[in-house]
Amino acid sequence: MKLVVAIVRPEKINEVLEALFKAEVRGLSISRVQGHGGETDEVQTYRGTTVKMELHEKVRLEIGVSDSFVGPTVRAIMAAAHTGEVGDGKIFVLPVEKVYRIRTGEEDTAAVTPVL
Amino acid sequence: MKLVVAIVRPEKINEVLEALFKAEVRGLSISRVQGHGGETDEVQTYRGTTVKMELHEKVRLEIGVSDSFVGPTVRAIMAAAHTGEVGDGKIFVLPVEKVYRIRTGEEDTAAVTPVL
Amino acid sequence: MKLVVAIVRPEKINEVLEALFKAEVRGLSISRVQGHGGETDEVQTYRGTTVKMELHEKVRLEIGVSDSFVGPTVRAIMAAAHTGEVGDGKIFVLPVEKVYRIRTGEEDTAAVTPVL
Amino acid sequence: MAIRSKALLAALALGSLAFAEAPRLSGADTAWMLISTALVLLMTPGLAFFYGGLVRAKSALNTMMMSFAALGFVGITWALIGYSLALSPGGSKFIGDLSLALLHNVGLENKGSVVDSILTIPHLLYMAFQMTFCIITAALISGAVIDRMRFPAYLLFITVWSFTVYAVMAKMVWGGGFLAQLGAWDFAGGTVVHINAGVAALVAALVLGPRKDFGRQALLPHNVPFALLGAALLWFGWFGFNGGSALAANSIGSLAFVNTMLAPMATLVVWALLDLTRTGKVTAVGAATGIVVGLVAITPAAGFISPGFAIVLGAIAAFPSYFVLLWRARSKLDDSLDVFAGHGVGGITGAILTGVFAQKSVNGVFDGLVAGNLNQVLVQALAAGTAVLVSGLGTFLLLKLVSLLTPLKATTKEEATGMDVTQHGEEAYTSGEGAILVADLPQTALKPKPQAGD
Amino acid sequence: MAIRSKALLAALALGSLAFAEAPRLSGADTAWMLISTALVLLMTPGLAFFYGGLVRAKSALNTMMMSFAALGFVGITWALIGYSLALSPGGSKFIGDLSLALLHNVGLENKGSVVDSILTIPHLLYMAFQMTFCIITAALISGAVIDRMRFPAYLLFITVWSFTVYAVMAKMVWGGGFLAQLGAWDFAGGTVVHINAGVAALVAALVLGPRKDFGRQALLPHNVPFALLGAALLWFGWFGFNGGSALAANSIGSLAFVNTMLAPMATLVVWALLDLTRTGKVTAVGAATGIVVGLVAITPAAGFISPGFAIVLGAIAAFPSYFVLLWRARSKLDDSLDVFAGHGVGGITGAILTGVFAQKSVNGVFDGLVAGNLNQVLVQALAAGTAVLVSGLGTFLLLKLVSLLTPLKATTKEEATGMDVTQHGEEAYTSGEGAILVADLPQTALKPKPQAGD
Amino acid sequence: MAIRSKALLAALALGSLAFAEAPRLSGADTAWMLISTALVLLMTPGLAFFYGGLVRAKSALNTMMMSFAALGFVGITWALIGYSLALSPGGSKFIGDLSLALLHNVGLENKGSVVDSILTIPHLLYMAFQMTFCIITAALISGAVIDRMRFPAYLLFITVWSFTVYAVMAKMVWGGGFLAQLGAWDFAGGTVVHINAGVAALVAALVLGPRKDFGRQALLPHNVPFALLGAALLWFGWFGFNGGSALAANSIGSLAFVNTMLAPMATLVVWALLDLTRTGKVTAVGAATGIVVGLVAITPAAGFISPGFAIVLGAIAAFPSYFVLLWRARSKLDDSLDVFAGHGVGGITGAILTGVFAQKSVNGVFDGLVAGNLNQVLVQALAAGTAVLVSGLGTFLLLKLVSLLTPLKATTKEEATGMDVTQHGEEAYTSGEGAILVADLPQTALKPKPQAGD
Ligand SMILES: Nc1ncnc2c1ncn2[C@@H]1O[C@H](COP(=O)(O)OP(=O)(O)O)[C@@H](O)[C@H]1O
Ligand SMILES: Nc1ncnc2c1ncn2[C@@H]1O[C@H](COP(=O)(O)OP(=O)(O)O)[C@@H](O)[C@H]1O
Ligand SMILES: Nc1ncnc2c1ncn2[C@@H]1O[C@H](COP(=O)(O)OP(=O)(O)O)[C@@H](O)[C@H]1O
Repeated sequence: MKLVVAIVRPEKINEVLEALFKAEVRGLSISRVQGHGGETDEVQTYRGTTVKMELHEKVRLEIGVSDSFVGPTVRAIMAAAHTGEVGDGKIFVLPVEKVYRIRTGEEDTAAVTPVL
Repeated sequence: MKLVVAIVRPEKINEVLEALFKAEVRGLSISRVQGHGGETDEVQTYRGTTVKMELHEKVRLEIGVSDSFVGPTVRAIMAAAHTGEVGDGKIFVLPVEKVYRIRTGEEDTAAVTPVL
Repeated sequence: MKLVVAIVRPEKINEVLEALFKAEVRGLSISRVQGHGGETDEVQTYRGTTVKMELHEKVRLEIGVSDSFVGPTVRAIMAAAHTGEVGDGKIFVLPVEKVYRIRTGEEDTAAVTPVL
Repeated sequence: MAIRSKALLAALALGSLAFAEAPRLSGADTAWMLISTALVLLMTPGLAFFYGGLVRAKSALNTMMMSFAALGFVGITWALIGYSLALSPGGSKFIGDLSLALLHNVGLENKGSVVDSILTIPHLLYMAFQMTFCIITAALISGAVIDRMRFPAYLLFITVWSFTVYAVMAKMVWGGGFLAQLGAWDFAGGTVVHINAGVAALVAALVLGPRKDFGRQALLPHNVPFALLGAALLWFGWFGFNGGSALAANSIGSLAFVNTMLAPMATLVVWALLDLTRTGKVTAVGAATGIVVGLVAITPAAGFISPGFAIVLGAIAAFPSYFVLLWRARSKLDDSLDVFAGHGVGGITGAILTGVFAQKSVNGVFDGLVAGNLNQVLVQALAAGTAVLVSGLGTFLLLKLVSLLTPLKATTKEEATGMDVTQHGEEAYTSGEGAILVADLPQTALKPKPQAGD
Repeated sequence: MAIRSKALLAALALGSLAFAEAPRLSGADTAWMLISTALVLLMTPGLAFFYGGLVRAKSALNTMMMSFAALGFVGITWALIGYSLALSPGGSKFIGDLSLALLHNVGLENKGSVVDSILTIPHLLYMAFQMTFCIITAALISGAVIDRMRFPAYLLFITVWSFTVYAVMAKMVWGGGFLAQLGAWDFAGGTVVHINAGVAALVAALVLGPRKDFGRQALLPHNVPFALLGAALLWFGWFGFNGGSALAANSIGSLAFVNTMLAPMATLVVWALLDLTRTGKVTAVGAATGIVVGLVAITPAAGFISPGFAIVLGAIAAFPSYFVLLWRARSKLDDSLDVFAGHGVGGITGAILTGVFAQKSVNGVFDGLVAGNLNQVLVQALAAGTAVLVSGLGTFLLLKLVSLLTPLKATTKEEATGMDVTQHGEEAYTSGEGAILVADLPQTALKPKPQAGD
Repeated sequence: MAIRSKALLAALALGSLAFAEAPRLSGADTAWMLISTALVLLMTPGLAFFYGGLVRAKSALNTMMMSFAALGFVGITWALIGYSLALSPGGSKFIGDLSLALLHNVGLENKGSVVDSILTIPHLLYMAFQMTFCIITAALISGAVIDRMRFPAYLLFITVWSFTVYAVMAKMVWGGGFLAQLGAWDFAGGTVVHINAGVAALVAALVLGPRKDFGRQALLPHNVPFALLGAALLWFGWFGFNGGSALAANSIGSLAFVNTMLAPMATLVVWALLDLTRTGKVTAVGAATGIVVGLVAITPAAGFISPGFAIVLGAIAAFPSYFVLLWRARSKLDDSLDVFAGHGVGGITGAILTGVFAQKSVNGVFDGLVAGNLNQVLVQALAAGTAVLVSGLGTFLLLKLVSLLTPLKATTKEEATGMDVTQHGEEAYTSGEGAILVADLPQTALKPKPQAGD
């Protein structure tokens, strides 16, 4: 079991979701994050106060998959989230020791195999 | 050391917290996420625009525990977050190499043992 | 490769960011979380309803680093996020199996080495 | 019978004789009543924000829509039939006739109304001014049923309620009906609007039963600034509500207006001090609530008592509502936004204190206890009691009736998901993530980009 | 020529003879027009919230600023030259002269205006009242171009548009110009304001082209309560817009005012029922939209038709806009906030129904179809058609002109980042995380704490 | 002495002789003053949103409550004693007597006020109108101390400030006192309200010292739309503030009203262009600020100068405030919401320009520099200087006094946690997660469900 954590552009999230669903990856959670990387910072001004915004809006995906799904998942994200401009984001693959489906108590692979 | 990551229903979060505290699990962080899984999507309409909402509000718990606490933690969440309806969520147990308590510099088990 | 996950005080985040940038750590993502630990809960009242707020505002950092950077990263956070009061937060170091940079497809160390 | 109407009263208060012959249209009074009508209409959106800010985000739109919908459904009903049943000169002591239905005989002259003897503005405008009262009264009730009442059932309920329960109350008090003849005074609607809405809310909360999370989870305000905005708009609109109830830009109108400033100010101060002594902190939700309670309490008395007594009345009025509100939150009663504690209790307090502080030397018409007329207090109490009965009974029967046609309450599953999504198919605040345009849209919509698929 | 002006009309409606000699200043009318002017001014911020709530958070400020900027740029332009070109007594049938430019001859007496024969308020106040109409008309257009039009280009566009396209339309209808002579009636701006803005919006949407995400992603309202607040403020302000268009606190003003309550109420009810039958759910965005459409439709008719017909007009007006709106969302036309469906279609519906429901017995001036005067319907339609042509053509040419001076549209990259950041250097909602004070601040700013470094 | 009062002036401006005998109550003037009073009252909630939107979310309620609290504490204080000390006909050149305390002798006739010679509305209404000025002046100060001043200390401070510093300023200028006798003119409160509040704010900021994060972290607006809403409500209310200061629905009232439209429009345009040239972007916060600065600057001049000069005045007024504001942000002075830059500087600019642009031909009473009367400029400057001294000194002493009774400033720990939680025990926006109902609630509250425990 693995946990795929990906940081992508907000404007790309819907395309990423479609790509994942096409790849049969249906279980996931996302959240808004702010990220810093190679992007150039924008300057903002509020009355006299000028600030450099060092963080940019991103969306974080968290996807628990069985090992065989890691490849397709990563490829789907890579393809859909790509623009080629600095700021496209990252994908991290983390090892997972155990997964439980709260509703059924199923474990591991069974826990992440979608209910049909 | 392990990191227990759980996705639960927002309306269950307070019950989950109580169950965890009862189980002596006092250190944790939560955040709002949106999840996709087996839930049926709702349709929403804004003026002429009709959309399928593929994501549902969930709450994500992140709990760093020493190995001996993994069991109780998972059981507590399982019990308190359960409704039996699709959408109850998942629990992931991840390996952790090191934990630090910023205030004291304590490491690992000591770092997650609550201050009394 | 490692993923450093840190929970810090919101009022400390800008100092933490500066410390990280000084330590050449430029790639990271942050998000707002609510945490529970040893902090004393505040009581709030809304009309007749009195509640104990068991969660406190925190900020979560997620930093993917090559092994050699784990030390500097942890030290930078420790120093900048420290107040000595209960509630300073935690740092977790998680193992990572693979990292990809979406823009270039670069992997692992290359993927987290900032573009210059 | 119109002789008891608040309007005539205001007129009498001027001790004017001009009213022997019919009054003439007045540009000044028309100007003031035009703006007053607009102000009272604005109160209903104000209420939407006052209520909407106090609920959870997932029910914010549902709560606001319960007020906005009243603007349409109750408003039109009033024009078609409600006004005639409530305020036509004819009919019985409890309900009007249909002589003014469909706005028949409601014209641009100051003729044909129940207050003709002192009307100096177009009859049509008087009808519109009264309409805004009916709308907000119905909307007030929603505070007790938000977050669980099915929206279609709610629409049916307030629509019928407006031309039955409300019409009866209005006729009895302002239409020269039973309570007017009894000698009860209600300047701008303490009985007709606030006791009426407060009791109806109490009954509705009991009939529907509590929300599934009530008493088990903390149901907290999602946006307190909205509640403050609502309170501000309510106050602003209330100047038309009370000041306009003189139906003229005259001294009584000015008195009512100024008392509408002073009383809630006093309530706000007392409320803040109660907060401070009880919890050590002055709360914003408390401030908003205190303002509204003070406004409710001064409503029946606005044009009848001196400014000094208005301050006293406002200060006193804080206590009963404050403590009923505390008790309610600890009780099993899910009057979710405390309509009863605020409007019911506040309205009763105001109605009775009107009988205490009224002075003929001020209002030109009747004395209260402070001027030695104990009897007036009893009459006021009797009127309040009658209102409680009529409103309570009427609302109960009506809700039962509606429940025969369509279920009143949403399922607990719908509650858990949130009323905005389940009742309105919308969310108050959306980010658009994971929202996929559905098929009946241009093809492009389905495949965001040619190459997006692989 | 002023004889056709809405104002005189209102006067005539009173059948007053007093107007043989010049009318005198009236305190009551002045009071009403002062507040009416304030109310109409408030509509533009109201529009900012109505529009701003319906867009994504990353363009909220840009959308709101498009309305707020009009308060400054269009307002000053109106005072300097727009008023004179639009409403000076002289000039041609299509455009005024410069006799009132720079507020020359615009004084505190009721003299020198195009409506002198019935003006009972200071000329200066009349100019200010008309100014608020020009401002909101320009701001209305923004709904079609938000989220992609470069802000400097927008400023240039509305500034010039206000003293060209708007001035011509105003002169033709209210300045005793071409359409007035034709016998077309527009009480408060169905043609000058709504058809004009709606068509200009349509053209602007076509000239700019759609947003890059349009039709591929769901672009959802980030704050529906703001849209409801906006609708409420618009309604509140509209009482001054229509009621004030009588220029007096008289019966016609009252009629216009009450019709401005009844029509949108009817539209709201019908809109809710359409929602209910189509999707099973009454939507909040729909309610807000319905209110505005009803207000648009009653505008040209407000002082001309009976309250009963106002309800009918409001009810009818829901249909065309409702369905054009549905069609538009499925089309390739990115009139982002449906200015055309709401104001263009609603305005045309209103203009024509004015010709249907008008009754001399009510307005004292002219009859419509219901009174057997079919011809009026044709005249109204002809006027609407003319407005469509003039506004469409003028707006098109002007946009082309502006595009020669500065690009109209932001880059897709800027769109993706969000217009608030790229056009205004601000975000609507900031948490301050990761915001570093920049160097030109006191040194302390750079090193938050001595020891923070290590 | 009342001869110098702004009200009489407005009257004189009409060149009316009627004032030989006492004026009669006027319905039209009453209608206008009723709505004007409501409008000015609405400004304080407007200020709450203008200020509240500009602070961080964790201090939003604290900031808003500082305005709302003034509605209660300052309002009641004014009725009890403030009005008498400020505007009773008797007393000295610097402070009134107690003849009108407790609203004694403040009745429904137009008698007993300092402006009797021209009062055409109930004295009680005049008192209420003046009350709203005192309330907002006190609330304005809060912008300098939000986010760190302990709430109880703030309550005590503004309550006493309102019947000391404010009362003295009002008496000197409007009560026929020192500055009035000097020949200084202040139509609607440039000196009494804005210079007064701006200087008091400056002193308060210095006495309290900066917030711990000031100059080290970016403290950004959490909700810019709220700031825009606040600016809009302030503008709307300001029409009553300036227009109502004529105390009548007459030509001077209309002049003041229209100038209150034109000046801020000009300031908004100039401010936007300054933004554009300096940063290449027109900011929304800048627009909101520019509007308010323009409103401040026109306040003392509103009824005295021609509309053309109002535009010029508004345009000029943008510069000093704009640059003081830039400087302040880089300084060590934590006048958190720039009350001094906006109201202090803007008020001084307006006061002096009043002496420049005033024309007897317009206001009927006095000439300024443009009419060759240089002396008036000096008098205005002298008055402004006096106001700076009185307000600065009085505020300083009062704050020191309060600090003896209770600490003024919250601890840095409380600041870090947020003032909403520490001062009010509330959060502006709550999701309810992790909020546990506490023990004094029904048992069910503690164990959400029987089986939840295990
Ligand atoms: N080392 C990292 N750990 C966690 N998140 C990162 C890391 N590096 C980048 N990110 C996230 O990815 C986003 C884009 O990364 P960036 O380096 O700016 O672009 P690119 O990946 O195209 O070089 C950042 O805004 C941040 O959210
Ligand atoms: N593979 C996964 N990785 C991450 N989160 C998941 C995954 N599967 C489900 N979730 C989260 O759990 C929630 C419920 O999962 P779902 O499959 O819908 O219900 P159930 O677990 O009852 O079958 C989802 O909304 C999502 O937030
Ligand atoms: N075991 C844990 N797992 C995840 N987050 C934790 C854990 N313990 C603490 N935290 C986070 O760290 C924050 C501070 O921890 P706390 O124990 O209160 O202070 P300290 O670390 O100084 O003892 C908490 O609010 C929570 O967000």
